[in-house]
Amino acid sequence: MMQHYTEKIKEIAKRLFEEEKIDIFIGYEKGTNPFFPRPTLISKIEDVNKLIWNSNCALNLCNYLTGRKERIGIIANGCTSRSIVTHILENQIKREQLYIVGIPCEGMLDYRKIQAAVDNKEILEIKENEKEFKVIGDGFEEAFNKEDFLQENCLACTHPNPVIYDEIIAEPVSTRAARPEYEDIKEIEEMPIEKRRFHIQKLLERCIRCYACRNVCPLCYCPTCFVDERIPWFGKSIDPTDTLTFHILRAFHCAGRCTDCGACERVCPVGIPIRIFIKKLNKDAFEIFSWEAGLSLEQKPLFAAYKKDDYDDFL
Amino acid sequence: MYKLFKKEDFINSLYKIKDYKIFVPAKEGYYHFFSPLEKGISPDFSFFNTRLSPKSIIYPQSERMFEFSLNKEDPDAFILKEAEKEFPLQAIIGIRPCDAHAFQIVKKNFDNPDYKDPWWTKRYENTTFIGLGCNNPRNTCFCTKVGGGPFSEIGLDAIMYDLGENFLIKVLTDKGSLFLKKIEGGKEAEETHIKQAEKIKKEAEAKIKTDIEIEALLKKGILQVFEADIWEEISFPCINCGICTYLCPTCWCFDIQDEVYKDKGDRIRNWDSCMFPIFTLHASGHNPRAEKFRRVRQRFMHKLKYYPEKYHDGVQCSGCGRCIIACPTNMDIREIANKMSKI
Amino acid sequence: MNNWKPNIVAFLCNWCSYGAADLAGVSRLQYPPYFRVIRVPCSSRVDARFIIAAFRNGADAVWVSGCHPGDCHYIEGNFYARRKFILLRELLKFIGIEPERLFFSWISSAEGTKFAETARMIAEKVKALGPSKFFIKKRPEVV
Amino acid sequence: MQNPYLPYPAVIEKIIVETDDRSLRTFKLKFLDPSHEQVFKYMPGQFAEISVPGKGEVPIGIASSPTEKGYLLFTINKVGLVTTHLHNMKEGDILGVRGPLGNSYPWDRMEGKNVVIIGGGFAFTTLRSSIVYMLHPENRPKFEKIIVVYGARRPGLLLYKDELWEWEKRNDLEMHITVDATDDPNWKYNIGFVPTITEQKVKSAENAIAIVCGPPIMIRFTQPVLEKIGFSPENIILSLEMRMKCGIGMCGRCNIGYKFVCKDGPVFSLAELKELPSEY
Repeated sequence: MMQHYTEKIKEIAKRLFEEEKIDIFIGYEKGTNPFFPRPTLISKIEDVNKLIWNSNCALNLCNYLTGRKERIGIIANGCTSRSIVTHILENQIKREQLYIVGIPCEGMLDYRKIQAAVDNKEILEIKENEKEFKVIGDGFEEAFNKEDFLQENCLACTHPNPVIYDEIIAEPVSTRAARPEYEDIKEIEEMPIEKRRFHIQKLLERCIRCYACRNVCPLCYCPTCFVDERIPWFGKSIDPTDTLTFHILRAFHCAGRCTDCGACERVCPVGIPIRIFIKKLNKDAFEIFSWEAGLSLEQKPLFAAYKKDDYDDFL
Repeated sequence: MYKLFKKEDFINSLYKIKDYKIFVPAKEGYYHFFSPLEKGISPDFSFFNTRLSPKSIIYPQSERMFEFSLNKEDPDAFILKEAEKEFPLQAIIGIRPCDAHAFQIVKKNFDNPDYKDPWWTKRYENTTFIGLGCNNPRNTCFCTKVGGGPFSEIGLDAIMYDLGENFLIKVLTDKGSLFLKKIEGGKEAEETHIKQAEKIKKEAEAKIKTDIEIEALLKKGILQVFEADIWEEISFPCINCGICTYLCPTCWCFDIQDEVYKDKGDRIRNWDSCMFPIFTLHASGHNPRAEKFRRVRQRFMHKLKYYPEKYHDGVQCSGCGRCIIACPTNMDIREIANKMSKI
Repeated sequence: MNNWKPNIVAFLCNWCSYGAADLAGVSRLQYPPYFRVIRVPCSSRVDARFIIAAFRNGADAVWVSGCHPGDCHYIEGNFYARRKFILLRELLKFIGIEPERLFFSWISSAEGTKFAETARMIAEKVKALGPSKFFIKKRPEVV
Repeated sequence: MQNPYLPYPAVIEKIIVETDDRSLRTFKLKFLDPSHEQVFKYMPGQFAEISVPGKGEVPIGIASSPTEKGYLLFTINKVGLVTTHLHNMKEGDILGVRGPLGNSYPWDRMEGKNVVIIGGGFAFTTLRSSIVYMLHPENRPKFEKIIVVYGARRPGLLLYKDELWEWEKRNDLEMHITVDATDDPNWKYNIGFVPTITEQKVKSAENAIAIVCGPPIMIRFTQPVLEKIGFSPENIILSLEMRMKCGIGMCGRCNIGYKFVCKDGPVFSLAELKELPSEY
């Protein structure tokens, strides 16, 4: 099935170049790390054969659209397409610039779970088919079910099919969950306050402030991020209070905009489950305002709109 | 001088050492980190390598350099004083040869004829490096291509060979022998052990097959590589985060920031990254490296061209492969080095 | 009764709540002197960074007050603010800031009494809670 | 061994507002500990990090000449976090000076030569230091002719005005002061851009070295003029500005190619710059 997707993407890209509908095509190419296929920009028709698609293409390609002027072909699964909707609503890219190749998504593999399953042996190659994938390394091969190794956000994905596209490369897949579930967030919410503070402080302890979670996120495109303002809002050292300040303020900047693609959690070099903050905001946005980000170009984002009878329990 | 230790004896006696602060590789969550040896921390010497390099043991990510008072009444208000801190004797047990080699590369920056960085040099001098050779280098390792090797002794005070149940320890320096006197239970090694170790070393070296054209690259002119039209394409995937520079054992760039709380102030040194735009942003708004491709070019030019040009001692990379493993967009230094050497 | 005096930062919208504070003063209504008032053009001008900066600098509580939804001098300012504050309040509670340290209210410039009562209520709650000890940035905890 | 990051405490003795828009002030600093002055041996062209506790450090060219004992002069442009705070400081306040840093102008190579000094805008600080140094009786004989071209956008933006008028009267140096434009009827000196005035006043490159300091645009237009007159790249000396933190070649940010502007510079000859990547 993955092989089928890859061929389809190449075909479409080739056609788009031939019909001169696009100047560039943004997708993935095979790199040297099977868990992190390399985002790539194809500008010549002969390079379309480099394009691939597999269950590790988990970075949100919308991140590469900000401010581009060309006509762009881009592949987009559910969460990426929703980020593209948000990008268009926030005037970072125009709809007419884009030719979106929709991909019904089966969910992305969690490389940390896979590494743990093979006791951290080096994996050189991954082959996959419909339901299974096989990891190959020096002197060992092992097969697993995709279902057992999906990323957290993919397990509870409510919109695997692209919400916006010019062409879709396969039949839409069935949705995993009718409505988003936030059990892990409820669990933290119900912790007594001291335990919750300790849980969050322990969780952020290893953060090295490399800002990969911010730089991989398509929502974070401010020319001068609040992190880099000349008169800073928080200190630059790895002081725990400053690290916590960064993460909650960054999460709050994504409130009502995050499509839970999981890229931030995937790139964290020390494996922090960093999504709990933004997932808490997504939970409240859904439960209080029944809001999910990036579902339609007609709907203004959460904080850019209001209803007179919005929930209001203020004094 | 070789000594042989039963693994359990070696590990148990580590707990008994009092006058050294011991760092060992320990698993926490998905990754290994060098952690201080205390109750509850069990060293795992069957690890591949730690996720973060051991550089933070000598060169902490955030360090208080100076303190000062901002209270006008104080006699020495506004005058900076070096922050009081001790530099205890410490030992890193199980450091991989590539990371030890990295400290020698970084030493050229922090300990040079013109200036010595007081904090880095003091901590470095008080640290004993007990290396653990790599029986199974990986595909992302290329230490042999940059002047090192799975059993290289550069920057080590002793090197351990993992012979299965035993560690064969080859003492290399006085610092090493001084430390090893603290470990009980060692006995003289026999010829067979040393032969076995040699065999393991040869096999390990043969396992490193990755091709990276360092010699060809060193011959190329700096301007030639700088002005090549490869950089826009190479830099496209990069998201300019700090993962590669913060995980890299040979990256040393830093930032200095002042912080004030009420009338007490601190001057703090933090790690910094050439990947961040504000690294070179002038107060006037001018930024010599404003575009992403310039920053990506700077990183690889510094490691593979500027450092060799300045110190004439090989590249500023020890081949540990952390940046290849951790980069979210698969910027592979080996591929980029080969592109640079073929322009 | 301990004589500890809480330090409460109050962001008051210029057109309504700031007026209500004036009215309370003019009408000699009594309320505790623990409030540091910051006048803002509209409640929606209060940014998450302001509230977090207040807690980081040691505020024992933060109170944001604006015009009643529908009466905003800028027509829709407080409508936007309302959504923002609900999510922010939940997030700050989630990370460990006690709920009784963050108050949002709508008080028009005619409601001097409501202002004084709300101020007294907030002061009481905060005094009961005691000084804030969490999420305060002191000297950096570094080597 | 002195910690290279520890500044010497100094007190602000005097603050002079240099320009009509108050964006540049000259600070006269005095070391609190006289022994520090002995250690602080510098030559014109070098800079120092001015340390403002609580705000940070800023690299500023030393405007005083080593021949002026007992104090240091720094002319600071109000542009960033630290410099803005500096402009709010008062006489008597304490701050720190760290240095001297970087290399200086090539004084040994300049001996026995004609020295052409070309300055623009507020980049006249280390050039003032050089002129005062050269005009000192012990040093003047070491140099042949001294020609100075210094310009600013308008008269109110010229630095060290009193000294300029004095130098203009002296016969042991050729002082050409210019402004891009002025509507002041009794403006006695040149009107015109620095490169244009340079072309008119600097006749030959014979046995001469030129030092050029100013905004990038001025340098871009002055360089071809000097080359046309006959200055070879080795004899065109520039002083560059880069974002800096440590000032001692360790923090890695102020590099041009493999050279650090703080340690291998800030003074470079055009010949040296031509061999380095053009990214500054």
